[in-house]
Amino acid sequence: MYYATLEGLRRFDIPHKFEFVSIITLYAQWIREGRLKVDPAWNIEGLKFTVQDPCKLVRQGIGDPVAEDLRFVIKQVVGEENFIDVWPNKSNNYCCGGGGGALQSGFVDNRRTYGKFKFDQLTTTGADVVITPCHNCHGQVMDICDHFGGTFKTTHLWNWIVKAMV
Amino acid sequence: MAMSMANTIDIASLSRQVKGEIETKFPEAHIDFCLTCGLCASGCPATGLEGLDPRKFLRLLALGQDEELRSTKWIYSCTNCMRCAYVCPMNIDVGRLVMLVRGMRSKEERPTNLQKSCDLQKASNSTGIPNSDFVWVVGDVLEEVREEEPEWADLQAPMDKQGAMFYLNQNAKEPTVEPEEMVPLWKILHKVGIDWTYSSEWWDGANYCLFPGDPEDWEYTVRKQAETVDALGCPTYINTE
Amino acid sequence: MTDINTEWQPKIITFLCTWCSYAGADLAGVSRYQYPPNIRVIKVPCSGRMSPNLILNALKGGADGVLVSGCHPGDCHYISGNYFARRRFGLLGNLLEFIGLEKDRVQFTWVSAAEGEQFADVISQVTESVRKLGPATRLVKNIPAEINVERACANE
Amino acid sequence: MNKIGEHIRQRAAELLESREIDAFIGFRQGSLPMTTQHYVARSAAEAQNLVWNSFCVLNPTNILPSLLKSFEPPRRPGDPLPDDLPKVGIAVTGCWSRNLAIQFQENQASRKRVIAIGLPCTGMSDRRQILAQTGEMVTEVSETAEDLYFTGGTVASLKRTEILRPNCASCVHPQPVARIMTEVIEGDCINNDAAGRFAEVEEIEAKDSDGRWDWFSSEFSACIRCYSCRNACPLCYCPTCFVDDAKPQWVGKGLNSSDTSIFHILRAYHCAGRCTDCGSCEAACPMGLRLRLLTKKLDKDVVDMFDSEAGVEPFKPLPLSTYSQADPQPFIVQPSHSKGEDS
Amino acid sequence: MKGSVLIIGGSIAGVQAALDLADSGFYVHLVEMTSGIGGAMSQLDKTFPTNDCSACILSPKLVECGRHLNINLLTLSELEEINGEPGNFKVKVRQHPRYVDPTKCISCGECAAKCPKKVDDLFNLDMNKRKAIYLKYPQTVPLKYAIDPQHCIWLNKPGKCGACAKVCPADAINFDDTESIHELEVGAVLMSPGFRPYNPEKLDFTGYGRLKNVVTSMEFERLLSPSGPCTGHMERPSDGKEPTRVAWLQCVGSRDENRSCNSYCSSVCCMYAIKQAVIAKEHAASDLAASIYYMDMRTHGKGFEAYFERAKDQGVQFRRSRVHSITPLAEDNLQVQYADEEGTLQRDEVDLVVLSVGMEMTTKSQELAHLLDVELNENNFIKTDPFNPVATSRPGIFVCGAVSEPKDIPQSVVEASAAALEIEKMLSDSRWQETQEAQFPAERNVFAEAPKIGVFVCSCGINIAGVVDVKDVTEYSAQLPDVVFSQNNLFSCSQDTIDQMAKTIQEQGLNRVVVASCTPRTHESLFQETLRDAGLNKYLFEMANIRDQDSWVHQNDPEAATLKAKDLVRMAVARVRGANALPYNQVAVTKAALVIGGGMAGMTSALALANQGFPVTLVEKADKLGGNANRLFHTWQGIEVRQQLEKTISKVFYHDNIELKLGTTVEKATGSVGKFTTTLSDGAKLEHGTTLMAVGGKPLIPTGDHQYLYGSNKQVKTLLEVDEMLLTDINMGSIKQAVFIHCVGSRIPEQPYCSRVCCTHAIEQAVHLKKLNPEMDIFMLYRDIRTYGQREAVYKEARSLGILFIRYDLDNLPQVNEEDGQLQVLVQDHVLLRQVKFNPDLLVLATAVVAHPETKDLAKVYKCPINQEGFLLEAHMKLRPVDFATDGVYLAGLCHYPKPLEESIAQAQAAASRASLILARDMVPAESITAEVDPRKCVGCGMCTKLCPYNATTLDLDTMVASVETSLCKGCGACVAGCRSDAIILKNIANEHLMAAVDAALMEM
Repeated sequence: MYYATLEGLRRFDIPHKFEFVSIITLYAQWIREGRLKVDPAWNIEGLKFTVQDPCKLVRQGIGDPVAEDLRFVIKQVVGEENFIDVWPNKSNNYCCGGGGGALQSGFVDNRRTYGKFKFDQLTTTGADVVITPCHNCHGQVMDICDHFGGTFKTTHLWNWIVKAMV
Repeated sequence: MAMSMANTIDIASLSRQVKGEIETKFPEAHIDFCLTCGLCASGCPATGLEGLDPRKFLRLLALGQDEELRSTKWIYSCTNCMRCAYVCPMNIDVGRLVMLVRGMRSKEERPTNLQKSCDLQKASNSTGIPNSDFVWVVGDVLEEVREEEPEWADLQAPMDKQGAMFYLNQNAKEPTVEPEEMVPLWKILHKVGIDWTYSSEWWDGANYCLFPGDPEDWEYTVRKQAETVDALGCPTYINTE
Repeated sequence: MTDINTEWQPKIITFLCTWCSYAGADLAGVSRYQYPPNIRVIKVPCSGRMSPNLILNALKGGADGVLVSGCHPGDCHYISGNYFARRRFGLLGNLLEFIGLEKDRVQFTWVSAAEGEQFADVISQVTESVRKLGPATRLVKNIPAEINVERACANE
Repeated sequence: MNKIGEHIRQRAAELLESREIDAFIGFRQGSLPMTTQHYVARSAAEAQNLVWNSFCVLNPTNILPSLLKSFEPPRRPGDPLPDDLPKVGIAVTGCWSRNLAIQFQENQASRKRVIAIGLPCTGMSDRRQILAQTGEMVTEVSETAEDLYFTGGTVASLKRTEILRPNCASCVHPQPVARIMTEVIEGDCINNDAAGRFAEVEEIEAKDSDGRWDWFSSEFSACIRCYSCRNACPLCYCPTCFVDDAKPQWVGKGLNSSDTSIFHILRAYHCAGRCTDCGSCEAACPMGLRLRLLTKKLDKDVVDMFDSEAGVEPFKPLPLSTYSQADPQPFIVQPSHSKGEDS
Repeated sequence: MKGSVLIIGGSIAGVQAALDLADSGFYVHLVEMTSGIGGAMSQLDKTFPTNDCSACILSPKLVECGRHLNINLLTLSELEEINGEPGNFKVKVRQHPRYVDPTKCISCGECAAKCPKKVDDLFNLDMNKRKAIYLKYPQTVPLKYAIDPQHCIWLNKPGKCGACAKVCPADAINFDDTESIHELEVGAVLMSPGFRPYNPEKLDFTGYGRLKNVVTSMEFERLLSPSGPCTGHMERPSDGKEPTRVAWLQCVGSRDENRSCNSYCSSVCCMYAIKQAVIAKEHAASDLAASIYYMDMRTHGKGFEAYFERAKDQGVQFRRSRVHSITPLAEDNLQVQYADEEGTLQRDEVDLVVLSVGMEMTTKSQELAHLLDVELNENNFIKTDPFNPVATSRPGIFVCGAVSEPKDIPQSVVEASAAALEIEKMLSDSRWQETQEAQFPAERNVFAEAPKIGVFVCSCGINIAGVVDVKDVTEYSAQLPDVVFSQNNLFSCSQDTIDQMAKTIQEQGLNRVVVASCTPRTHESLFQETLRDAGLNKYLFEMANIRDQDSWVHQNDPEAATLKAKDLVRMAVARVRGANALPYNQVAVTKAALVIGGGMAGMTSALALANQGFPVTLVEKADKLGGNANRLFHTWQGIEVRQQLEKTISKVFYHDNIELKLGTTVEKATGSVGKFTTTLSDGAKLEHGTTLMAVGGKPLIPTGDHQYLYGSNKQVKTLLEVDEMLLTDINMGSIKQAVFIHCVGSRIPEQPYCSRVCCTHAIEQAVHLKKLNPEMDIFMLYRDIRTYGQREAVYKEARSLGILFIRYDLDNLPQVNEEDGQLQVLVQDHVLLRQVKFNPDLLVLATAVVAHPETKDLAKVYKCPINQEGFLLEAHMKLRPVDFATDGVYLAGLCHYPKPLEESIAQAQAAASRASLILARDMVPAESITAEVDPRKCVGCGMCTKLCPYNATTLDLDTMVASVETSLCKGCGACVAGCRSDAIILKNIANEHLMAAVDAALMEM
């Protein structure tokens, strides 16, 4: 989890030599640099995608720049016209409802009530696929989709990159 | 808003111990700065869950409602998403206050699985599979891909490769329950052609110890990760999706 | 394009206060808002200056319409002039209606210095409503002969 | 009625006798039956000439300002008035007392110099209406609280309520304004239904524009410009009336209908918020014009728009000398876009 | 020492200061960055709390400023360099090229009509387009076009375009215009550059910049404004639909240390939001749902609380809650989500969201401060001193308006006059040294002459001639009775035509003049000066407006326009025929002032005038000076009051020009501006030219529901009583628990206004107590915290020290009881909705400030109005905050409205400045067009005295004749219209003049 490491290193002043980055930043960088070539041509059916901004990565982590990177990558991979953004979004996006240990804590009803915000927000976009570049979000979004009878598919980003790689 | 006589707060008999403890641990808590404007509550999806909202949580602290704070379920309704702090005009870090209050409970009083995830991670990783299993699963999956997909015959999933340019952590969920989900990222990394490695120790990037409320546990796991990456000599640590 | 030789054109005596309405009329000009050419503006310091006699005098003289415009209530350059004016106008207007003067012969409005378009709009409205009434006869002292004829025709 | 007359004579005599006042304004019997005249009693003896009956229709306050002035000594400009000028007594009913209030407010009479005796009023009788029923030959009239009895007419008696003057029939303030009365004679007053007070006006209002114009132009076409209405009005005290003004000349002097109309409009307008509907103008009009309808219309609007009635609250500012930020303004032309979709 | 002043910034404050200074003997260089003056006020639609049209009240001031002989307006200019010292600064001002010659431009707009380059209109906040050649806004001063060099095609590619130059009828376009450097010597510098509205683009959660129907309050002003991008039709940006549900979000960019980093309160947003809500409701065709989302409603100014209450009655919804995010819904609508006071999430759907953005210092102003070497405070505003609120850290450099702290228009205007005063004080030796006065020849007496009227018909290039047949009009006018001369001019206002006109008047022996051209509002004074140059009285003049009100509005109907022009000329001729020469009225000034009230305000005024050499009598009813300040401990900044007070008292005491009369009151007064005679209680009769009222106010004694055991329990004190304890060093440190109750006697039906000072005072006091003893528990029971402006810092400090704030409302007042001598206070906590119980050993009541009952009597003496609450009522709440409608009488301090010390001081300085305008002259000009009573026609009814807002009409009850005090009359004519006897005429606007115009209009040709 991006924030936990980032903030942990900072808060506890843990000595380290490495640079800590998110894979999302790298995806975007590699695509921009031409090192990772992707083509949305595979999406002939025009599958619609939307996205979840993980709190720990975006709001608490890198902020809007990584959210922009995330969207950049998705648009490159699925086709610009096939991306529908949520609102609120990026740094101001809703939490999926599974964060902060909620997915582990066991208060399922509360977690799902909370998750209804996310579910409604995602459903409003009408997207077929929700990209959740975070395991926690992934788990929660799948659960609320299932619980509230959603029809969208919840996936990581990498699957679609691989699909689009040329 | 009728005045309820039932639970009168008698200022004379307040200890405000919880608040004091928090302020000692977190001098920039600034609980008193709260304008009670409710901006936090307006943006918090947990508002209303168990009848509470961030503003009320702060008020419990300010008005020394320690007993209630020690027992409230609300600290587990908060997902620490920080939409409150994102806009709080007084920069109050409500999420961190929640974590500190979580930490005031004994481990037994905490949600079992939450504490367990951390305990496991402190031992190695959050699902508790042995490190050797992880190494084996990676190798096994890699081999399978190489065999079944000829175009990926030279796919790599390096382990403990000293001096690799990039270190990649791995969420414990995949090697435990859906190992094939590791493959896409390997393929991407391969395609880009970077020099990367996993570690066979402290490889789990989940960091569940942030949540039960014991900062020392969180510190321990992050420190272990940092030591591992530095030991491998990787200049860049990639946090996975 | 109006043909002034054939079509009857109402003449509307328009009293504007200096500070708001006259400025609003100027702004209509600056902004090139077009309106009918039937008003004849007389600048007065304040709508509070408007004696009812002056309105009656204009009617007697044959004005087809009279319009008085001042600052919006509260905006008076002289603090309270338009408030007094409003009381006078309310009573006079009703009285004139009571004695059978056509309702739209005498009209009142407020136009601020910032309301150029509104001025043009009000003038268009007032002109149209007066035009509908036809030439003034009631209270007019010397009704031109051709208007008497017109009136007679209109009554047939 | 007789009791009140007796009371007036007695009080006037006492006041004159004691030199508290130098004159008392009231009525004496007119030369014709069912008429009275203004009368100024200057001694206790003269006070015995005062009468009080249902035909005291000319507002006595009309002569008050000039009478008060007549006691002022000639002065050079700038000299102050003496403090101890003679006082004048006057007996007033409801409407007259309200005129008095206006005169006080407009400085036409000094409160210090007026001893006002408030009278109860059961309404004055309309001589024209009576004659229409009795014929012209009546030689004598007597009255009780309910009825009038005639000698020489074709009808022997009439109910008071059936022959009230229209202003009295619609009067809702017959009581004198207590706050400005020196003393009040108690007694029964006419009790009209307030709901119908503006019925005469409403009847005209109900007509369309052409109908109203037909009414107005025919009613006032009979005017002979004698100015009796103006002269009878206790509120007309301008040194130069606008009709006599030459620079500027507001209205022509001749019998032009436009000039006549404007005279009547302006005369009525000058009474706006001041007229107490005493009916003197109509009583004085030789042509029997229903002059009151114009002033009554203004009364109605003043009540509706400014919640004000002439003289009822004697110290409240006159409606045209004050304003409220919330005064109604439905007559204001609005630019079309701000009036909503349907206009 | 120089007698001139540099003012930087043409905001309303800058304009007011320029007028004050120029009118009191100093030459002013007014430097404005843009192409026209007027500042932010010119962008406003209406102003609170009077709902005055902003343009209507601002324009006359701007025109006056633009035409003032002693104001040098430097537009498109910036300060470049400053050297020297107070009294003798040398400054360089860089003036950028306008590319339009202002002496030639007739602002006809032909250029802009033809200019092909469309540019975002900054004046309308880019919500519509203007052209590269533009007029800043229709009422701007100077009313001259300018070319935007960034966008002009020619300037960027010389040789291309040039359309404006081709069509300009006045040959005013000058592409070769260059910048110029003005090297000026000035005695003082005044900064008045105004503020910038906070830009909420960074606040992603508002959606501003991404959601079209989220606008800032300034944008909404323009949407409401009849001269704005949708000509006042109130259309929302996305689809032009008229919104029926509008939400206002308060504190955007204010009171926020997180995202905007503006920790201060912007002071004006609560009021302007209410105003916008009210105006929007008025604008709307159907019922408009207006909701305001706020945390504390800050309606702390005069008339504000009543405005707030009225808005509630009119259906404006006030939701005490803050909206976290705005999200889009279908059809461009928006959803605002908020937690209500109970903590339940609510969602409202609206059509438009207005962000009530705060005020900020501009980067330019920061650079300016740097250049001038004046210090900024922690909020980046110009740092000032509470005891001299218009002085900067650098001597000789002064400041006024929102650049030193967010503030509303009246406060900015007060400061403008206050700053003018400080400069007048400093430069008083150089008064009238650098100013000019217009010189005219002696006037010809035309009284006995038969009218000889000259008519000048202007073509205005093609502006008039393009539509109206000016030749025909000129020929026609020659035939009008008494017209002896008529002429057509290309540009009547060009210098050569003006010169020639003066010559013609003399050669032809004209004694009346009509100019048929544009509007008298901009050109009358120019032509009137021409008459004076030709030896004619300027009132023998009329204009026929055949451009703005004819050719420009009947462009497609030349025949009708020509006919109308003839009518207008005929009307003007008829009107001028009866015009009389009028005296240029002046009033002789007794150069002495009376200041009533010896509190801080009165003393400040007295000293300010005395220091300029004017003799002052200071009358104080008590037997010592200082008033309420004697009881004050600290200013809100924590500065001790006593020291400063004693300094001021001793200055007053020993000042040669101040005669001090303690234990004295005013009995009666006669006279008017320039010469008052006042009788004092000691029998003395004073002659003075001006009167300043600064009689103060007093704290309310708590009673009834709001008594809270005051008077019966010794532990219950008022704020001032605690201040007094602190002043006398009574040990307060041993107090264990203190509770403060706010709004005691304020904002209640019986006393509906907010006392403005008590929140800040109470909190500052609590902070002091807390610092005395950090163990002390302090609780503030409040209704809305109103620490406006930078006072918000005190509120923050109090919270940071652990002082806890609990809100109550009128339905749930705190309950104060006594049990065995122990105080008990019960109140409901507004967040947890639980009852909280205190046992304080100190209960402090923040009581209202009320007017002295005697204020009413004093007001009667000088015929000044008071409001319902007994405070003196100024001439205009917005732009004349220290004047009365009656000239020569001014007010300052608490008798005007409750206010803190620094505002009292600023107001006192301002009142002194306004008084200086009179006292600096031997004669003051007065209106010429005045009312006059014909004593033969007057019946003495007194109607005129009730109608006159200036108390210019009086009735002599002995002669029963009214009269008009010419020096007070402003010529409005209210008395004329109200007089049934036609006994009052307005000179040159008498009934006969207006009737002549009416008759001429109706005359058949």
